[in-house]
Amino acid sequence: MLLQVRNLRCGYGSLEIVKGVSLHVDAGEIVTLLGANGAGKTSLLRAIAGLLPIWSGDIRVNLRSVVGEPPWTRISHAMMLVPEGRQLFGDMTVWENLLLGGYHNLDRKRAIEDVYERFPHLKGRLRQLAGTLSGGEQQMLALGRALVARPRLLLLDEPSLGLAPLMVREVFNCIKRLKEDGVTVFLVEQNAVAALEIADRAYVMETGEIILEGEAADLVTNPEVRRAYLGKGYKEIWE
Amino acid sequence: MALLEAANVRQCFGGLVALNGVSFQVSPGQIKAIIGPNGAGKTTLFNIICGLIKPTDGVVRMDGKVITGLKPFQIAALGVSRTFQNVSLFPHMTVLENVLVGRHLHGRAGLIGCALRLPTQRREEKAMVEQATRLLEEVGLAEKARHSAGGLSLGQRRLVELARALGTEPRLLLLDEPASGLNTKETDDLSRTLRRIRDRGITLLMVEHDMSLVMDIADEILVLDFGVKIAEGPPAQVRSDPKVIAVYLGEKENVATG
Amino acid sequence: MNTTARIWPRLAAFAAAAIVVQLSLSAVGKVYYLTQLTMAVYYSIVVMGLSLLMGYAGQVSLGQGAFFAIGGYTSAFLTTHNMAGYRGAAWFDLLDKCGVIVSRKSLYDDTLVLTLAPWLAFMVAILLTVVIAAVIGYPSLRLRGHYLAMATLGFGLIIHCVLIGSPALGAADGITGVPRLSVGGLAVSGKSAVRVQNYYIAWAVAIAVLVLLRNLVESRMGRALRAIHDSEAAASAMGVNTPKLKLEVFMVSAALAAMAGSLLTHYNEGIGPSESSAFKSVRYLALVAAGGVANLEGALVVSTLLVFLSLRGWFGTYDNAVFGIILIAIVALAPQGPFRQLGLWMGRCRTLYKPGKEARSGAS
Amino acid sequence: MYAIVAIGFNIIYSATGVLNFAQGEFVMLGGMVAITLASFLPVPVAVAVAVAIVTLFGCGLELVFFRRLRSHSILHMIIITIGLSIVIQELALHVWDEKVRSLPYFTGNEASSVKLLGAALSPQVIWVLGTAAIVVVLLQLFYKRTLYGRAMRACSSNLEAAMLVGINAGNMRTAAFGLSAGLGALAGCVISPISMTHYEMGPGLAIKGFAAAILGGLGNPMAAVVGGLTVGLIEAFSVSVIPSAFKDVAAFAILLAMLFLRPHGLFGRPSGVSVREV
Amino acid sequence: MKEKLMCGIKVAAAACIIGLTVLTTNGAESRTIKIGAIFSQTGPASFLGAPEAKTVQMLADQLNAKGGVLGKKVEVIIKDSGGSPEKAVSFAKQLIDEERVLAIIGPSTSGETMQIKPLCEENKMILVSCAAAETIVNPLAKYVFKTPQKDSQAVTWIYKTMKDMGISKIAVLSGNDGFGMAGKKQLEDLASAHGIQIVANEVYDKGATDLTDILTKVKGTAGVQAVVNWSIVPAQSIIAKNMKQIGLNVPLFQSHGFGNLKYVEQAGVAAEGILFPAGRLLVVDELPDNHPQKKVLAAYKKDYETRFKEDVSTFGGHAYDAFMVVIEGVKKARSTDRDKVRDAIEQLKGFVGTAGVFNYSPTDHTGLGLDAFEMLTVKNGKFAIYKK
Repeated sequence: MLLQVRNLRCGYGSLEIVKGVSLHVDAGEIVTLLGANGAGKTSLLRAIAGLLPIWSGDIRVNLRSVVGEPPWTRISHAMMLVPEGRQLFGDMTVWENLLLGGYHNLDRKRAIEDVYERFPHLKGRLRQLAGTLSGGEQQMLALGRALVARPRLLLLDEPSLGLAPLMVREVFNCIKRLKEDGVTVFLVEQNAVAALEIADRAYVMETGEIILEGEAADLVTNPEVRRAYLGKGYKEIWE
Repeated sequence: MALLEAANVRQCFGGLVALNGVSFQVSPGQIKAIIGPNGAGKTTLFNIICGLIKPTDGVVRMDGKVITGLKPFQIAALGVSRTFQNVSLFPHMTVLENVLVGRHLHGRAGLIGCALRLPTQRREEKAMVEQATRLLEEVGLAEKARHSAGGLSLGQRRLVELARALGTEPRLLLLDEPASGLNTKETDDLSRTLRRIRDRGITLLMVEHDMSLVMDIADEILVLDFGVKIAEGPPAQVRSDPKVIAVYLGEKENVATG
Repeated sequence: MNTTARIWPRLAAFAAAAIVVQLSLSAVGKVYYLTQLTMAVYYSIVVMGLSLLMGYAGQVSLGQGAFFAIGGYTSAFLTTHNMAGYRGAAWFDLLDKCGVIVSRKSLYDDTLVLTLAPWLAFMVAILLTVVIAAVIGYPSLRLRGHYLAMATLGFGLIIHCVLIGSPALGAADGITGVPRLSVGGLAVSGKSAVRVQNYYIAWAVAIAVLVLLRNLVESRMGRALRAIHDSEAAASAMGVNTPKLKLEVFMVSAALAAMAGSLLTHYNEGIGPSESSAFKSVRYLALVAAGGVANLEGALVVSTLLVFLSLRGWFGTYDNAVFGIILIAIVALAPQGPFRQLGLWMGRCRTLYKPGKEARSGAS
Repeated sequence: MYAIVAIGFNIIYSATGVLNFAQGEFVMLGGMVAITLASFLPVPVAVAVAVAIVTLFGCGLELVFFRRLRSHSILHMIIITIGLSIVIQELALHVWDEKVRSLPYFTGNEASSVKLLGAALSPQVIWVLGTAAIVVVLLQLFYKRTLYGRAMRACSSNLEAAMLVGINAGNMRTAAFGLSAGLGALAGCVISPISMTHYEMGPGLAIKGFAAAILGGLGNPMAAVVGGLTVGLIEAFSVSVIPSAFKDVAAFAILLAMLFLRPHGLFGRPSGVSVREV
Repeated sequence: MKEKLMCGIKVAAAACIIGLTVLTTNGAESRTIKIGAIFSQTGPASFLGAPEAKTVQMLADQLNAKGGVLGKKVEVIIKDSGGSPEKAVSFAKQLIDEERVLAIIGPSTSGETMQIKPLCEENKMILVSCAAAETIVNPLAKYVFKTPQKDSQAVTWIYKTMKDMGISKIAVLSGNDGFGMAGKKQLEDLASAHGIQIVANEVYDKGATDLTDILTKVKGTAGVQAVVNWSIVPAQSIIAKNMKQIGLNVPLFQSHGFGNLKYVEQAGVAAEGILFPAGRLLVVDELPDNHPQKKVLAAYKKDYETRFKEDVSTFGGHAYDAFMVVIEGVKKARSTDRDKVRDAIEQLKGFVGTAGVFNYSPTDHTGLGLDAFEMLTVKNGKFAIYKK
């Protein structure tokens, strides 16, 4: 088990957002976490990455608890989060963004070369400021920056957000390739169909709790998934 | 005549186009819902309507009067009130005080009158407290009036925010994802409450993800994707629109072929 | 909201405390402590004003000392500037006819001094300060955080430079020989004969200010103010005219500073440019912080005490350092303010002993 | 001279979002420590050691007062840096005393002057200008060419993302304080022969440095230098227009005007400064 | 109920602290003579107040070691005003009402002195100020004296020297503090009487660190034969340096505030040739042995420098004079009755202080004549008496 979350509770102020979530990700898997807006997915990811202090529960990476450790130590557990909305260093160049991705990777030159290979698109824009890239390019760069650190576990928060359909496809293809390269992916998505298409397993979250989990292939047809997205009585509406 | 009218509203943040020429109308007395995937520009649209941001291009009219460029409090005075996606209560104040802030527009007492507690101010204050209490009763939170707003559950916060927005006696109420984070029962209650509000003659414009709620109570639905209006019409018409289904549930075919 | 019931016990407590302090000091023959207490109470009015601005409206000002000085200097200038030379000028005659010109003999020789009546000067002082506050506040309050602090600090320094550089205002020496301010049978004056009377005048003014501010905070306007502090966007969406309200509160706090400045100038019979120094403004900030940022009573109590001790020379050459340390200590140890922090600790202790009861946090 | 102080503001502000009201105190401390050391060390060594000591002091300050804070609200930051400013001043008063001190001139003496483009300049002025220039160039190199410098920029650009790629934001913050303190100390040393060192010199320098930083636009060392020079020039120029007693008023008036009209500086881009933004 | 409790706690806390102050303040003892002192030990005027406070403390110790005066020990209560007038007022009231001191020495600055002048006059409290401004003793207040030389006398000295040097057109520079402004006024008032023409007149910030701009302006003014600078530290040294740097090579006159060797050190070689009027404390070694002040000055200098390990300054000297004037008054009156002491001080004649020989009279509460000054110059980094 590469990532294990047990009974995690956290929130903002006195407001509890994540209410006792347990889940796990095994090495080599793509696991996706689905859920409607406000279900607490992003909060959960932020807690795992150490950006949000947790109230109780346990987070283990490679069986070692990382609770209480500051966010910048996560990379020493070979874990990397690509946050929602890309969060690039907008006033720095593409190359500098990649370089900083490998802040702790002494072999960063090679790693950056590998990223060029993966996203040939970026190579032509090394001197450009990251903030001036298009949405799709930014997502590529965000992924690339994370990969320079050579993580074994990659957390992705809504990588398809705000992307044109063509770009969404490219991003998901890329995630599939990552799996082939041995990177474990924990994917939070609202684009359920696309996510389930590439995932091995999936969890469905609603109002801070996991309400459903299982093999991705099973969940595609599970009416509960749609319910979580579209509210009760989806049937009358959509079919 | 339309109560609210947006004409060709465009909004760019840096190089990013959040809204690209959106036009629509809201008729008096209807419940209109705006749906669309994350990042479609729904909240941006709300922020433009209530004056928090000024659109790059286009105008919004209330009763035919252009309101783009007005300050939020001026727009509020014209009868537009709103709730926020992330519930923006005043956490350091009590529930009652939160609703009382909603009554702000309908008070007259100025700084000096307040400081001196003039009789008119006291009468006004008493009336305001009564009205606020009534609003809280309406949303079923009267017994929490003296609790700190920071300590409520999400559902209760949404209700307080609703009561606060109603306190301004709006003609148009903007609701930003009122059901997000609510459980099924709470959502049911909400839908009843919203209908009641509509029946009182208040026009509702809401952004919502919960399709069942939307389909249930909306008179008209506007679908946004990438800042562009892709469909508009009554629920029955929208739900059968293939473009809407594709956008909302994901581009299945594309991924499969990719 | 039954605000009346909440205000009166506090008032009674303050009034009672004031009386108890006076009686006990008189009883032990240390009545002269009242002099510094009176001064301290006046200063606490500035602090309450700043507490309103900082704690309730969430705006920082490092220009309170300047407002204090503008108020004090205006009073001092108008009540000491000899207008005998203007006799015959139309405006002077008009003022004279209105009965607002007073005459007195100079302190050292027999020259006749004609000045504006102190009460009118007092009014003018407050009015002028409010106007200046409006002019400076209008652009300043669009800024936030550090920028607002720097802007008000810059304004304070300008006033300081102007006061020090203006010979008409006594330059570095300030203005002396300010007469007493008398209204009805009461006079604001530092003479030892009227010490007790003045002690109560100061408390009366301070408590009145406290009542007014309390009323304000717990009214329509006060709620709007606190709403701005929590979320400016939401307050605005509820129809609160945020820029106007912030400006008004800025003006109120300036007016209070000016009032205190004017009264203290009459009490001390003079004023010097050090009142407008940046350090004075910082000291007010420290006192607000020490009182608990949004805590008017705390501000009154703490500032009265600390200023009293400072004026007694208790801190010796460490006077400034004490206020610096207070600033640091408050932020580091009790960012909610000492009273609230104390309340939290007490609450925690209570839960330790009575595990069944849940502690209410942040109550005070 | 204001330029170096302005740069100091920039470093801490961009790395931590804190405007350090105690920036001027670093300058004062640098001068004071160097003067004390100069009594038994050669001047260059004394300056070097002083800069090192103040750098450590800056780091220590961050570790002790900022690292552990529970609240990082702007109000609290303002309060605590003002508090530090006062306490450091008072400390300096009690450690040294109220006397005005100065370092000897690095080259030449009090009366020597160098003709430059028709204007007579003290050789120390050349030192100051030279130091400022070198500091700016080195800083640019540091920021633009080294990994550590880039990491510092990353922190100011997007703190959360910086933490996610593994940059220890806490250490960056400490380093920023140290760097800014060290630069302040260096400034304090080079200007000491000209304008002397006094325990109360900090706040005045700080606010003028801030004016310079604002003039240039916060977050840009190059602009800070231009801002610093501009403030100095305007001050000098103002003497011929208004009574020189009000020279400082001119500087502060510029500060206010800038804040009111263009808070993002002459060269900066508008960003989270004014209220009208969502 | 809870509110009431909190209020009760606050009130109790307030009462406790006030009670504490009451307890910790000692009751008055009649066996000692209490003298109050208000000095600006910290703050912008600390360069005045700090040596003053040290001096007074030292003198009191010395006096008590010798058995005091009239058989009573002297107790000095020193308050640090930080240069703030309102604190000076507060302290003066304390010293008058509570401590019931015999006399108040200080304050250091004229601004503070002016604030408490009426207070002392009304309460019949002897005030011996260490500040220089003329307004302290003019208009004359019955109970208010001062020890520093008058600005007008210093100015007279400067103008006289100028006349001897054949200078008639000068530039006047002054700092924007009380000292600078007072000097500026005297310079302006007395100029015409001495046939001097002020062709440039500038005021600068007292904390200024670079005065090149102003001096450039002066240099551009036609016919300037000398510069008079009236300010306190650090501008005094800066002006000397800047003048040399921009090549403004006319004589520089400074005020009597230049009275500390430190300032010379700071100006370095630029200080050479500066002219300024001052008391003889600074040139005590040059004085002939038979000079009346020699003994007093040498003793004070030696005592101060051995005890505090720092150079003596004229400011400390003012406090020396103020303290000794009060003690002399007590000795002469053979009483600690305040009015008698006041009368005695007013009649004090031929008292040798650091600033000169004091001769007070009912019309002169400064007590010093023109002879209190000596024109000094800087020679080889040391003060020396200027000889034509």
